[in-house]
Amino acid sequence: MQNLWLIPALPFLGFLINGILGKKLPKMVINAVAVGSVVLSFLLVLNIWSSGGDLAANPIHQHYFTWIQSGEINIGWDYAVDKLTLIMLMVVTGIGSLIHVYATGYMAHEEGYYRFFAYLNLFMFFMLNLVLGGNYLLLFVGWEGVGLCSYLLIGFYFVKKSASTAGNKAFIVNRIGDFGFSLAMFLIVVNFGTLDFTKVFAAAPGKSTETLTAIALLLLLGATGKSAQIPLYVWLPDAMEGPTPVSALIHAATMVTAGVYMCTRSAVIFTHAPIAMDTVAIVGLATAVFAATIGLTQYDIKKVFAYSTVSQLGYMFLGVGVGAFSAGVWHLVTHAFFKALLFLGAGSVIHACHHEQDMRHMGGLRKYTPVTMAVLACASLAIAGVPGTSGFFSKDAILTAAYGHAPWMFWVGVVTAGMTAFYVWRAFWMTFWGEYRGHGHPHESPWSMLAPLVVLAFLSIAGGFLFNVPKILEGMFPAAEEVPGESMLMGISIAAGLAGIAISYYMYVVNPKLPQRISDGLGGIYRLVYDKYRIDELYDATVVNPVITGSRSLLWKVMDQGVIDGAVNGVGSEAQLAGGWLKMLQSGNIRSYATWVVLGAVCLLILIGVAEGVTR
Amino acid sequence: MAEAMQSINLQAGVPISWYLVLSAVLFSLGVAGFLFRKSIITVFMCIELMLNAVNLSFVAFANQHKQVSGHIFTFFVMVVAAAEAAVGLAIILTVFKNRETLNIDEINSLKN
Amino acid sequence: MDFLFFFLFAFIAVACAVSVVVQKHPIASALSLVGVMASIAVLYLQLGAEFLAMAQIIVYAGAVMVLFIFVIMLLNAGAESRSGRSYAAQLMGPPLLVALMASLGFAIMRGFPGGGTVKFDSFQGGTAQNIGYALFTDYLLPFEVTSVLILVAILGAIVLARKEMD
Amino acid sequence: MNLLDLVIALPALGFVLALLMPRTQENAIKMLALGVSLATFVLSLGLVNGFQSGQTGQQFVTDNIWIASPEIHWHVGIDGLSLWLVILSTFLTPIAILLSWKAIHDRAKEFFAFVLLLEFGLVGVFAAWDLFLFYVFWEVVLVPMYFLIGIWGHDRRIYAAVKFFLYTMAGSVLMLAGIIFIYLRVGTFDYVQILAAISSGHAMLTHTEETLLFLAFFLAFAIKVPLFPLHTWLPDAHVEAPTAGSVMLASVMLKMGTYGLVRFCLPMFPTAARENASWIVALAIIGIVYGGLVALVQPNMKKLVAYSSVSHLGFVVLGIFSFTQIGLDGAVYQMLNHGISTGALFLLVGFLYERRHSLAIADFGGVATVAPWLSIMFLVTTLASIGLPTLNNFVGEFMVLQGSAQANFSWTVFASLGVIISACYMLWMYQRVFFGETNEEVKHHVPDLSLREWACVIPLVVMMVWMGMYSQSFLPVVSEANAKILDQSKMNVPLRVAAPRMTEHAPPDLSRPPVTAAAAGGRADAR
Repeated sequence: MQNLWLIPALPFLGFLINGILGKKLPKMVINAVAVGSVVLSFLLVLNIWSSGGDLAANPIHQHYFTWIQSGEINIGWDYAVDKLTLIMLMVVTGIGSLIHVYATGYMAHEEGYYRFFAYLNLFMFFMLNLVLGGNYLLLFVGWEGVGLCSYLLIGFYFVKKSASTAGNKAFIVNRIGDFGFSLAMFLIVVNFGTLDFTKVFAAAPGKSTETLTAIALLLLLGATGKSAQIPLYVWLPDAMEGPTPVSALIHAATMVTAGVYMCTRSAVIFTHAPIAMDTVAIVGLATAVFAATIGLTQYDIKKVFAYSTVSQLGYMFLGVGVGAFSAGVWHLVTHAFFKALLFLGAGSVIHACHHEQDMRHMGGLRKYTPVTMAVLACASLAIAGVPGTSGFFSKDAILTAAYGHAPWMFWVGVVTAGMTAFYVWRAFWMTFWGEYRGHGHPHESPWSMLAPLVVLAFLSIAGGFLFNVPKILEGMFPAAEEVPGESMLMGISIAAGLAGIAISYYMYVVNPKLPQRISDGLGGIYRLVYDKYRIDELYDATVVNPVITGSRSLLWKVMDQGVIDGAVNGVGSEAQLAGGWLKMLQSGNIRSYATWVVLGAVCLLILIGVAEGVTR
Repeated sequence: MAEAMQSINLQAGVPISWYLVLSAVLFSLGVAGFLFRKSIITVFMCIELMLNAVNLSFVAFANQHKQVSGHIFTFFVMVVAAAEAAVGLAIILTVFKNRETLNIDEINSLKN
Repeated sequence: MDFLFFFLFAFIAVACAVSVVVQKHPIASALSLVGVMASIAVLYLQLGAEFLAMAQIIVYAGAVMVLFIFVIMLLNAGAESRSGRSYAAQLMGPPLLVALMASLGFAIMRGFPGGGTVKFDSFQGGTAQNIGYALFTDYLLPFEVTSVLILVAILGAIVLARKEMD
Repeated sequence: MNLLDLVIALPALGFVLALLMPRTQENAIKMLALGVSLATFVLSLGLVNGFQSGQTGQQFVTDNIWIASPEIHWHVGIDGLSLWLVILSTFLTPIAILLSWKAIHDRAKEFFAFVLLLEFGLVGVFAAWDLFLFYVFWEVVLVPMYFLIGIWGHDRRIYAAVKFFLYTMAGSVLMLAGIIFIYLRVGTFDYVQILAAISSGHAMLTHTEETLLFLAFFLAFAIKVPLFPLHTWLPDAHVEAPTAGSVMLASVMLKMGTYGLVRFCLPMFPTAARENASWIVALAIIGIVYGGLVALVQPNMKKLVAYSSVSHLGFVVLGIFSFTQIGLDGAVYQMLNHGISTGALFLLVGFLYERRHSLAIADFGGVATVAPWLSIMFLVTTLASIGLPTLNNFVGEFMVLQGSAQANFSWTVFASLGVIISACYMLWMYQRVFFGETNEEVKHHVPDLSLREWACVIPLVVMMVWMGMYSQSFLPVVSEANAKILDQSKMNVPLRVAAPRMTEHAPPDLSRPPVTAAAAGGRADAR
């Protein structure tokens, strides 16, 4: 496979065509360009998958041109493919293709159809850049680029203020993460003199632990931004303002997992920095629990899944943090399947209910949308970790590794797994069981939307067998420690998942009055959780508002206009005072001026005379 | 001064400095006219007077150094004076047309 | 003889110059100025500048002064009005003039204590031939530039004096 | 008379021609100005073509005596540092002319003449190799800009113009004093000879003299840049200036300051530059953060962009005084980037002003609905300005921050905050102007881009992408020139450790034992 550049170039071409000419093109052409370019990329990836058997020994590395060159620092536009990249490529292009197909149906009646697909293709371009990049800077290109597309797509309905605000929030919070990422890059260059993955990783073991810890922690800051971890997770729930296919593709399956990919990619650095590893694990675990509790209380179906995404990403970080990199990536892949499916299914539900997102106005949809219900059931089983489904394998791998690292992490993870199963199934029951509580007549979605769902449903169930990631990645990462009593741990986590499902069934189908009583009983705590712990308000009060009011009143009005300008104008008014006296001389009368000239001439003459006298 | 007067030989000719003194006197008179007269035309004539005074000193120096350069300078001054007279008088005409006055004290738009 | 000549025309020149300054009517000033110029022309002759003497008569006393008189008559300029004042000129003018004259005189006396003397016919370098030779060899470029200057002056005068500015 | 002389002379010629044309022929004057500036641009491309990389020192040199006593030369030439700045000037002038096509109604003749005069001065500043000639061009630039602001500006134009003039004059007078001092000491205004004299020790500057001279030059340049506490003239000047004035001011004129720092302050006063680097960098970083924070709360688009310039140019100064190859390269590249992207921002803000006759952000909203292409172009420019990879500013900012990280990592940490803040203020403004409901005024008065406006925007956008994607078209010659300047500025200073250690947070080692010895030696020789 010689032309790696074609893989991102094709969606980029699609972006150019649809972006520039899209307004005048018929929908058929737009579809063909948008979907076709991504599917072609997918085929190219498949080609590598099938032909490049020995990637572990001979990773593909292609250099196209020098991007930045100064002194001894040389950063090229390089694409590289190894096993890890290949898995990411499969996920990105594969799920990307499915979601593109889905979107042709979902977005059919939207204004700015071409714009949507142009953005989507641009996203594919940047995402592929992210995973293909052969050095940190190129990864960063994709990293920022997907952030841009996320911004554009969240703010797709830009007339709505909440949408554009959510877009801004996403971009800016990501920027804070990127601040860490870029600092990490600077440190890498200072210490390694290069950003190429191969060179950096080859040299990393020889560097001091402090250096590597600093780099790893800064990288982690970057990852928390992109992958919505504590403390920078706040943008992701708001990002649900975007169209649902976007939520599925960007905010569930691909972009948000970039942080996990980046940490996995930097495994060498992380493994040599134990403190950073522990931090990753704790951040991941904390996020998983924290987001899961919020997920328990939400009524907006997309918000539920959004918090679920945050929580699942926390799992992946937990996996990375405890050293089970391949398990983290495995969960990344399976999560991409079932979470994309959850979102797309949710999209189908929303579509069916005439753009209603509140689950309290749904219910009983199993009669109207049987296919959607079936596929969502698959996804919900997978995320709950029911044995045999894809989610089971990856989640179990992570939890086992966590037990090997520190048993308390395992127990927290199990509780989270239970909560996950509970809130996902809660959403399922509220949507499909009971009586329809909404308006209008719900209707099943067109086949262009359902077909991708079916494919994804298959993958959600069977993905664990089809993509045995730890086996594929064998040898890339240090092997996880053997954990005694593995089957018992497995049993515990399965039990937690099943318990979650059962409780949700009891609370929302058997005894629907119960949840209300529980929430009333909890009172203030429930409100706090329902309001997402008021973290947004906290950030507003401690960071955003002080910065804005401080900048306005202190820096601008006092400092800039008061102190600095005041000082300058003070000098100016002194000069004006002196000028006032001198102004008297400027009478405008020629004869007065002439008198001054004569005075000057006489003075000069006398001066010359004095000078003469002195010299003689 | 008195010593200088005594040392003058009447047969030797007029001392060069006398010409210069005459030039200085004429120049000062020109300045006086410039300062005290109010008619713009008279002021202008006083300028010509000053130029002539300076010319006289040029020619006197040329005589002393027996060189023609001083004459050339005077020649150029004349040329410039002629040009200046033409432009200056045209300006006076325009000013008069606009302001209806020749009194320089009333032509003070340099201020403000 | 030279002395007599010098004193006579110096006296005329100074007298006419005083007249230029003190006459109230511009036309009288102008005529007095002609007198100054004519007497200076005579002094030029004495200094051996025959070409300049003629030029002085023709250009100054002739052309320039005629121009002045034209303008005076065109504008029908009468005796100057008494309005307007310049405190600076009135207060500082007289002492300044005295100081100017004193310092000039001092400079001349100090700078040329002995000096040379001037006799009629003592210098014959000022003929038209000599001047012409100098003008067209050493001073060719300034001379040519002068023509541009005059052209500009003519154009400027025309533009300024045109009836309507548009 | 080589190509460079021609590039300098052509705008001057155009200036004279424009003045000679009758003022009624407005269109002919515009065409003339556009034609001359385009021709200059095309000629200047010849400079790129003929520029020999790999040669140190300046090229396209003309060195004739201009004024005999004191001996001042018409000594012009370009090296890798000035090459792109010259191109930037010639590139932006036609755009500035084109964008004023409809906006300027009264005194069009003088306006376009002044723009050409401005170009003349700018190209001259970057090409001059004689200190006095440099000073002359430096002041030549001041005059047309003063009038552009003062005559064609908005309501408070006189205040802004005078403020602009006084600030810059205050600095440049000190510089003139410095130039004269150097002349008296070295006996020439020729920069090459001065550098030679200084590096060989013949100039015999004492430590105090060198510091004072450095400060004199530095102040002039820092005001122009403008560095943090000296920046308050900039927002006023920008807000009041006509669009073309803002574009030229932000894009090219501010670069005169940073160019001067690199060209003169570093090589001529290496010791003083290094000794004073720490507080200058501190000011630069304060400027980065401060400019960003103040920009955040501006209610006026032009003021916002102006404060963002303060922030961006802080990066340039930071890169210069990091004294690293990559930092200096990045600083120079950032000058060009800022010229392109901020120029484009002012241009687009100008377009909005022409439509809505307001600069207040609050008067807009929902522009994206009625003028999609305008919004897209604005978005691209915004993204370039906040340093999105693949667009130009990213490359420059990355290099600058990398350079400062090599000098002192804590600098980078603080300066990087500016990158976050820039996203905040630009996107917030973008949201308020372009997104949301379209108000009635906007709906009726804001059409999409016209053909002429496209012609202004497209070259800039193309450059943003080009410079962001393929910096190798520009950087190699810059690197060569900077390597030489760094070399000159290393004189008398102990070489710093080549591979910096990450853990050290102390300022770079600035002790300078060899200086006094070398200077004293030089003095002894001379006597």
